[in-house]
Amino acid sequence: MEGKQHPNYFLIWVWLMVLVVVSVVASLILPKSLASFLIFAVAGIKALLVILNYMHLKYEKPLIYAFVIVPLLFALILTLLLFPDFVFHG
Amino acid sequence: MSNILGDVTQGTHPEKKGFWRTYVFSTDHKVIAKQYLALSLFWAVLGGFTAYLIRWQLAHPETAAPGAGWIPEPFMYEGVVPPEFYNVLITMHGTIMVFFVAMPLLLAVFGNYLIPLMIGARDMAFPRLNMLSVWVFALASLVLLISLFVPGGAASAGWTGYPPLSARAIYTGVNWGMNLWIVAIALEFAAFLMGGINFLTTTLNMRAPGMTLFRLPLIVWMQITAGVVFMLSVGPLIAGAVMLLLDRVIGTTFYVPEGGGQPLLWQHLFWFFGHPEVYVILLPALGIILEILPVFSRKPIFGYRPIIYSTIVAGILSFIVWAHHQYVSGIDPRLAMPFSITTILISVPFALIVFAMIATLWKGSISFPTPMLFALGTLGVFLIGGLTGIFVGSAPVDIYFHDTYFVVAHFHYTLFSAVFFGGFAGLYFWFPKMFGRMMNETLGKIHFVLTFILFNTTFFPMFFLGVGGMMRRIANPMQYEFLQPLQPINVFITGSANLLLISQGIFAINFFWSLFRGRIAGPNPWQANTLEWSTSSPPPHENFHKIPTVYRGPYEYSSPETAEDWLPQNQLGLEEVKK
Amino acid sequence: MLSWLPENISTYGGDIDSLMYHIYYITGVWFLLTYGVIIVFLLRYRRQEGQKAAYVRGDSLTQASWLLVPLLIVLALDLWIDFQGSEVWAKIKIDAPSSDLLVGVTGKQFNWEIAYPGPDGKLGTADDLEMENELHVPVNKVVHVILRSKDVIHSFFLPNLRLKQDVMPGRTIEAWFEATKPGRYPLPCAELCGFGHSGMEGSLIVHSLDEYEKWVQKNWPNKP
Amino acid sequence: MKDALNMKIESMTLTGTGIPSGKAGVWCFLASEITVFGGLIGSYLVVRLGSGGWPEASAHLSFSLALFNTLVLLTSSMTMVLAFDAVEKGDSKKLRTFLFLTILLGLVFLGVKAFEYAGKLAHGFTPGAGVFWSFYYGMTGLHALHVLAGVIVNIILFMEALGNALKPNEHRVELAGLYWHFVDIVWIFLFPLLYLT
Ligand code: HEA
Ligand code: HEA
Ligand code: CUA
Ligand SMILES: [Cu+2]
Repeated sequence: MEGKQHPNYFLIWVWLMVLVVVSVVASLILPKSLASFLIFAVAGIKALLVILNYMHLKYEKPLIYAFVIVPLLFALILTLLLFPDFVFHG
Repeated sequence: MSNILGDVTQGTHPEKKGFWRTYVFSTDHKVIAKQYLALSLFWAVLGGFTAYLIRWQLAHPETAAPGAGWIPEPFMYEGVVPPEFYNVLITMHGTIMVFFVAMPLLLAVFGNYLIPLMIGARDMAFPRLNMLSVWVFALASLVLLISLFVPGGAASAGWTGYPPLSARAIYTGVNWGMNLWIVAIALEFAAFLMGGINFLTTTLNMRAPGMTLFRLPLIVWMQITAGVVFMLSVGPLIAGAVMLLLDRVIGTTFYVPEGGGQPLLWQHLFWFFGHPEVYVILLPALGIILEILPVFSRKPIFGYRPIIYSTIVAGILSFIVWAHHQYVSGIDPRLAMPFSITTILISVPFALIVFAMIATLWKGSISFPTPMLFALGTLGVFLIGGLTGIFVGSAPVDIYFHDTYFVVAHFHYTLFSAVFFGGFAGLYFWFPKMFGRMMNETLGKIHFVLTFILFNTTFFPMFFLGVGGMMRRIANPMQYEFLQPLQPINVFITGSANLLLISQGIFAINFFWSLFRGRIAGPNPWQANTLEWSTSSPPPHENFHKIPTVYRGPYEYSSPETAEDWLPQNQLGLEEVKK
Repeated sequence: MLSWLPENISTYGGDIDSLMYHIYYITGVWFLLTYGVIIVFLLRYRRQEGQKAAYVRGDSLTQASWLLVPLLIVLALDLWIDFQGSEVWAKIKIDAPSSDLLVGVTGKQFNWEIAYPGPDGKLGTADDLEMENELHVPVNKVVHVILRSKDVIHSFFLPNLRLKQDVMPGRTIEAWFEATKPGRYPLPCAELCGFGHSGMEGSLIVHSLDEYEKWVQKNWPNKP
Repeated sequence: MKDALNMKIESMTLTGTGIPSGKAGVWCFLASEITVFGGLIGSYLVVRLGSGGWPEASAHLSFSLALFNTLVLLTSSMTMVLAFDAVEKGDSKKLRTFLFLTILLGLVFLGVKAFEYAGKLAHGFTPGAGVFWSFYYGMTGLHALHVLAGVIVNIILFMEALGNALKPNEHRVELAGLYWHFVDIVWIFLFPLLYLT
């Protein structure tokens, strides 16, 4: 491990817990569309927290970022191009 | 098992091992490549046999195929192919040829054998994972073989396995055969995922000193691009295959419209993988000819870097063309046009590679031993395949050509050129390295001439069939009045195909004869530059006595730096000596 | 090669055919060019005693332009093909003309079920007529076909009309054509649909207008 | 001759990326796992958005069990990373404790999942009950298999840690951790996709 930097693992966990509560509360009290938006935003943040801190992506070289971003991009392209056939069809 | 991810640095092996550890459970990439070679040649024979039965049935429907009388009843009736077995035959033919011949031969054999040698490494980054890969592939082979013999028959929904036909046993009568087919393919994917991870990590991390990325031989670039493309495209299909298997086994309704499922979804997932897959097969073959052309024209590759960039561009583009297989399948018509545009644009990077190959010949000093002949054959045949891809790539034209023999001709021109012309080129070229002996030149030349001519007489007429409207995957063209006038072509094709099959016997003879009787090759029979030629033939365990240091790119032929017309990558040149 | 095409009897078939010819000429020229150049190079530069190959790596821009210029031509031709293709595609698939006649075609293992709406012009009403494998239409009329499937995917293929459309279970897909010549034409299934796929075939019968009137009279004698 | 040390020196002179091979390999594997779940989730999204009417079906899912499982899995990610932390600090006692906890949490997750499945099946919500249920079983099932695989890997590491056999291969705790966190991230998305919206 370069430099022995460490995130505070426990603090991250606390944040994760808080965010779970946020999304649960949102799903209970907010109107549907707003809630969905918030919930997925929160899920994204949770994923980022885990990947950056627990998976130490923060400390990795750009190549490893590519290992994450490129497949996500392709999966996204696939999903988007599926929309016309399954979502917008008559 | 637990040590799969151990580095090679921890996995030094003692020199002496028993028979089992040396030839069967070996972690040596060279042995693994040969194991893959044996498996893929086994499957090539079986794939060729299915082609024979297919062709016989098409030319002489409902008559007994000579030499097939021994196949027992539920499959065939005294040599006659019933329609349900015809569907099994094409399914197995496609599956075998693409997944069990093309992939192992082009990726696993050449990738495994060449990558460590060419980058100057002692082995793969994960030798045990590599061994696991070949054994998972062997397991996949076994499962596919078993699937042929289970009650209900083998998979018969085409190699593309479109649901709902493939999703419910009632539509085909096939039950476990189809399930095992899915399992076999999933295992095959697992094997090649392991291979891909290994190729990429090895190339990233294990290069000899001085071997920068832009000094890698092009075939290594092609192999890792193919590996990356494979790894990124196969995921959705793995998910899709899980869904298909669940549909069949526990009754989910992903693809079954009665339960709200979407048959079209499978097509998207399949082709999202399927199209990149054809480049996974093509790229290593192009890599092979890119290695061979400079050696026998004694000239550097023209445009080394542009070729690399084109390869990467083609790899990326290949992810956004997949729906060209679905123009008429009921996708949103507005979607078809963008896909048609990207499809046709992909000809640009491939055109660059083709032009670069041609420019490499310019002002060369060209000789024509067998590997060169097959390399040129690959180029010539692939050109026809690629150009006819433009026809089917144009959406309106594909309305007519889709699912006709025009497509069958197109993909045999591309696949056969990659797999067999490219594969043979590679085998003739690296056989001396792999087995220490030369293959016979005369037999090789005869083999080439026969294969080249007979291939064209077999598959070129299929374009006419397609233009004439003959559908693919029909067991008996004589059932259609409008196809009956085309039947003489079918008879002609079958005749050629049979001769083509027989002429492969020359290769088999040459292969086995040379294995034991061929002329001793010496380390560098072709006077080539890349690192694999700097060690003995066959290379020792762990490849090099001393890891070579690399001073230059792989294609310095006829360089003004030396009087010779070749300058190996690891040889000190004038500049280095001065220093 | 393209003279093997079956006779075209559809209004838009000609567009597809001429697009095919365009591609044929473009690729044909490239084919001859590349093969020609390869063969010339192979003969001209074959190994000769005492002659060393030129050391050309194609690194400099002037050398690379030998790749780039042809590449630009390829790109231009590609775009040209795309452009023409888009027009034809839009004409066939997107701007369909309004229909003179509606028929329902339902694929099932291993037949085409054809439903005529009858005098009221609507499908799914009492005066519908159902037939197996025979599609009767008048000449020079725009026919819309409502495609469905009862089991697996089939493909509605009319070679002479340059029309092919998969039928997808769970979906309704619409296709259209306008036939220009009376006669009897093949209507095979072009998608593997099981052991009876081979031989799944119907026919398209294009009637002249008065013959069609007779056919209608026969099937709906007391048409209002 | 070439002994381990020699090879080690040699391998250090190799040209490379500076990323340890094991790590590069695992990330490479995860890259293709991303497309597996990406494809699956993408399919789910489009099929769901295209057919409307699923919130009713998803209302039958037991939100509380899933919430509990979410907390379990997130916590297990922390214990896993603490196990890795212990490796770095050379504290093998802590390593064993945290590996054990991670395994335990993984098993709890699987147990709850099994309980949840049993309840659904008992209510007649079989995989064939409609495409929502297909996706429900398909997605959670594939995920559960990944959890199971992770548990097995962790058990192997734990056994080795017990006998102190882990010593030369401690970096594998990090690699197993990468995989485990990835599986956790997948669940982070499955939870809202299936249970919350
Ligand atoms: C190795 C295999 C391989 C390769 C390389 C290709 C390459 C290409 N393929 Fe092919 N294809 C298959 C294997 C392959 N294909 C298979 C197996 C199927 C059928 C699957 C099934 O249904 O069972 C298929 C089917 C298929 C279809 C679907 C047809 C249908 O079912 O209706 C289409 C449609 O667009 C297509 C297009 C292309 C194109 C545009 C290329 C391009 O990549 C070609 C690019 C190359 C060139 C164009 C030549 C070099 C360029 C020049 C010399 C410059 C001059 C060119 C121009 C001006 C255009 N292919
Ligand atoms: C790599 C791919 C590949 C290869 C090489 C071939 C080779 C051949 N194929 Fe095909 N084929 C496919 C891939 C391939 N095929 C696919 C994907 C389909 C679609 C399936 C579907 O519709 O689902 C198809 C479909 C297909 C059809 C259409 C069936 C139909 O739609 O009804 C036909 C019909 O003629 C055909 C014929 C042939 C013939 C005659 C050969 C001949 O060229 C075969 C010649 C045989 C060999 C060259 C092997 C010889 C053996 C060796 C070289 C090893 C010997 C050496 C040692 C033992 C040392 N194939
Ligand atoms: Cu119906 Cu083929
Ligand atoms: Cu394709």
